[in-house]
Amino acid sequence: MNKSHITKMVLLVLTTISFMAALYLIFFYVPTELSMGVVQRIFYFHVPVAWIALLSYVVIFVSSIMYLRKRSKTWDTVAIAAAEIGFIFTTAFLVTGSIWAKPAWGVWWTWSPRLTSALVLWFIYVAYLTIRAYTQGDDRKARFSSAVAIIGFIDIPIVILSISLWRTQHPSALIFEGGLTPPMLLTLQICILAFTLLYVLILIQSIQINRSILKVRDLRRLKEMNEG
Amino acid sequence: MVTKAPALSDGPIISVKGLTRTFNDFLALRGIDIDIGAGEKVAVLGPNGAGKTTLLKVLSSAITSSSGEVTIRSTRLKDKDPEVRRYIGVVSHQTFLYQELTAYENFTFYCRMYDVSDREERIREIIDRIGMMPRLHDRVSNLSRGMQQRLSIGRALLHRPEILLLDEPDTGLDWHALSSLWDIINREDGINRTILFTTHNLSRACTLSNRVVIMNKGKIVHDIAGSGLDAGNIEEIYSRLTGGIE
Amino acid sequence: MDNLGYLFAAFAVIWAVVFGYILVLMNRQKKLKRDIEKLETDIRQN
Amino acid sequence: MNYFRKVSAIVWKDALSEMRTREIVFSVLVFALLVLVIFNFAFGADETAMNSIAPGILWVTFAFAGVLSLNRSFVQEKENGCFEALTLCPVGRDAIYVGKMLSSLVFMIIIEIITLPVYSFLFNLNVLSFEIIIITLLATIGFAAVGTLFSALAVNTRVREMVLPILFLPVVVPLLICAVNASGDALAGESWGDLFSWLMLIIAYDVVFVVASYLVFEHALEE
Repeated sequence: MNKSHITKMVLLVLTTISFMAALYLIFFYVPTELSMGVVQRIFYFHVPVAWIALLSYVVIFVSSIMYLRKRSKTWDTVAIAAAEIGFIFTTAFLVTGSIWAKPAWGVWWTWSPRLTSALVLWFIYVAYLTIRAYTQGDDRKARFSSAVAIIGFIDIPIVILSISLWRTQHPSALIFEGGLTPPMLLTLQICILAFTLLYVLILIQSIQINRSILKVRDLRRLKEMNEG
Repeated sequence: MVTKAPALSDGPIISVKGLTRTFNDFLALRGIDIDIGAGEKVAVLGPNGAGKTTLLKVLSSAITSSSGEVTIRSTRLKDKDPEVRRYIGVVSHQTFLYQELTAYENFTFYCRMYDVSDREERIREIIDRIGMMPRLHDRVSNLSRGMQQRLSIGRALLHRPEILLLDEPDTGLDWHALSSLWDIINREDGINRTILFTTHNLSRACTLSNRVVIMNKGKIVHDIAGSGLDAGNIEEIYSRLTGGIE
Repeated sequence: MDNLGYLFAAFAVIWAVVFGYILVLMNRQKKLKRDIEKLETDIRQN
Repeated sequence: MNYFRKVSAIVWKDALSEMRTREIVFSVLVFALLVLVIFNFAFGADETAMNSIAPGILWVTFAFAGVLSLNRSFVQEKENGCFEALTLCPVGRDAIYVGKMLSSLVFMIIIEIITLPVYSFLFNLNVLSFEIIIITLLATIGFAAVGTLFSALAVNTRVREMVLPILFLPVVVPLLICAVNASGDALAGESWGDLFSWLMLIIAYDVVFVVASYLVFEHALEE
């Protein structure tokens, strides 16, 4: 048990350090963007949150395929953990996106390619959580969620492509707009590193919690059998 | 106390080694080992939850096994080869019939799914034998439970399976109807059919089969064939091993 | 709300979400640890 | 090849039970026509507004009509354990998927064949052009491909009518976007060149999701 405890400690330290570095870079190092002014600094947290939302779905996709092949419950616990985190980060992305849209475009919501794709991604997460909530029986619940996750994951690139084709008539680089000066790029990379480390830490913690939920259920069944 | 029944032909037509099956952490089958020779008529007894239906579902390849080896006609079910199902007929609690279609249409559909070449004659032959000729073109939803059970048994015989798995075939049928159907199931066009059926009725188990297997809590607790087969003896063993008859 | 206010609001949301979720995970874990201990003692007794 | 005989047997069975109950085509058709009429009430007064959102109305109608007919597709299999009976036939689950998908496709196309003329009658737009028919056909293949898999999942859940739209609609968003834009261009009399990019995306979507649903269906529905 202590091996995973150590890794968690190391991760915690690394995450804290990188977050402090990120905050320093955002508020002191990087120059203010000319057109949008200071509010543009939301960008340095906004993009990593989107990155985590997408990364989570990759994790769900991989663990779903592994579950359908191996049918072992551990892969399913990984998928549940990643789904929860991914859904929360996608929601955070939409909220901060609209907070950013207000000063930038004077309206709480615009159908910009990035925000629209994020909204569809949000609904794909809802689809995953819905099938998981409404299916009975562990094995069937895991199998059905894996199916929805795989189809949902394949849908994401096509969603992004068709939305960008629809909104801007040319498929532009959606997440990483061009024109980032070197300091801006450095800050962004550090922020993404910080969020990724945080993500791995939360994911490990959440997986362990899901495993112990299963353990509690087994112990409860064992108790019933002894009494029964 | 498990006495091995002699296998009738060369290898067993069904061989099960160390079969386990779990449903959401409930161990439905806890290590089943049994060999069934071609032509054997095996009755499977046991209280509810003993795993009878699960065993039948695994053998019919409706569900996969959690561990262990199941070989039917020397093909391993694990290889997921659909062809092995050609030799298996299944009668389950559910009738497997489409409510909105007529008996004739249901049988035509299943004949096409099982590639039955002489479809028309086969359907007429089976319908006539199960005594459903007058109701051939009635919708299944308009038929009584007993008639649907007859159709369900007829459906399982359409493709002349060598192995027949019946899950409590006596539900919805009175004794007379079941025994008349039993002759059909047995003597059907010259196939010495291997039959595995589950039932709660001990006397029927003895009269209809030449081997009785008793299951309890996911394991085979008794397997006796031939001479030992009389209702009294079985009843005594059954109540001793499974704690009483429901 | 001038621009700085929006900046603060956006960061506040992200931090709130992150720490909120960590808190949720922590008390889930506490509750589970309690359940496991209670169940293990029960099982050990009978 | 007996694979196609099995697939055609499933399609034949679905068609037969549909003719018998007229459950899917009739009820969904009434729904589609009602939606068109309601849109007409909502936007009928303003001619220009009507034309600009005409393709949107068409595809909202088709999307929801699609969901309704897909909701019914596995109901027959759910009664009397017929889905298990299908898996006991000497054929892979993939043939079951292809069979059910084709029958859903046929039902949806029948609904569209009737809805389109009524649409062009109500909205006096020439919707029966060759381009629109091609777009509709291609998009419906995508609907049927994803819809059949999701309806097989949804039919085994508790609140089946509610689960299917939540699963189905987000995944067909790209299809809807492309179809609406392509139909808009087609209605505006654009040449094939402009429709090309949208059609390519729809075709890519169809290919990707027929294959993906085909594979996932086999594994996800194996007990």
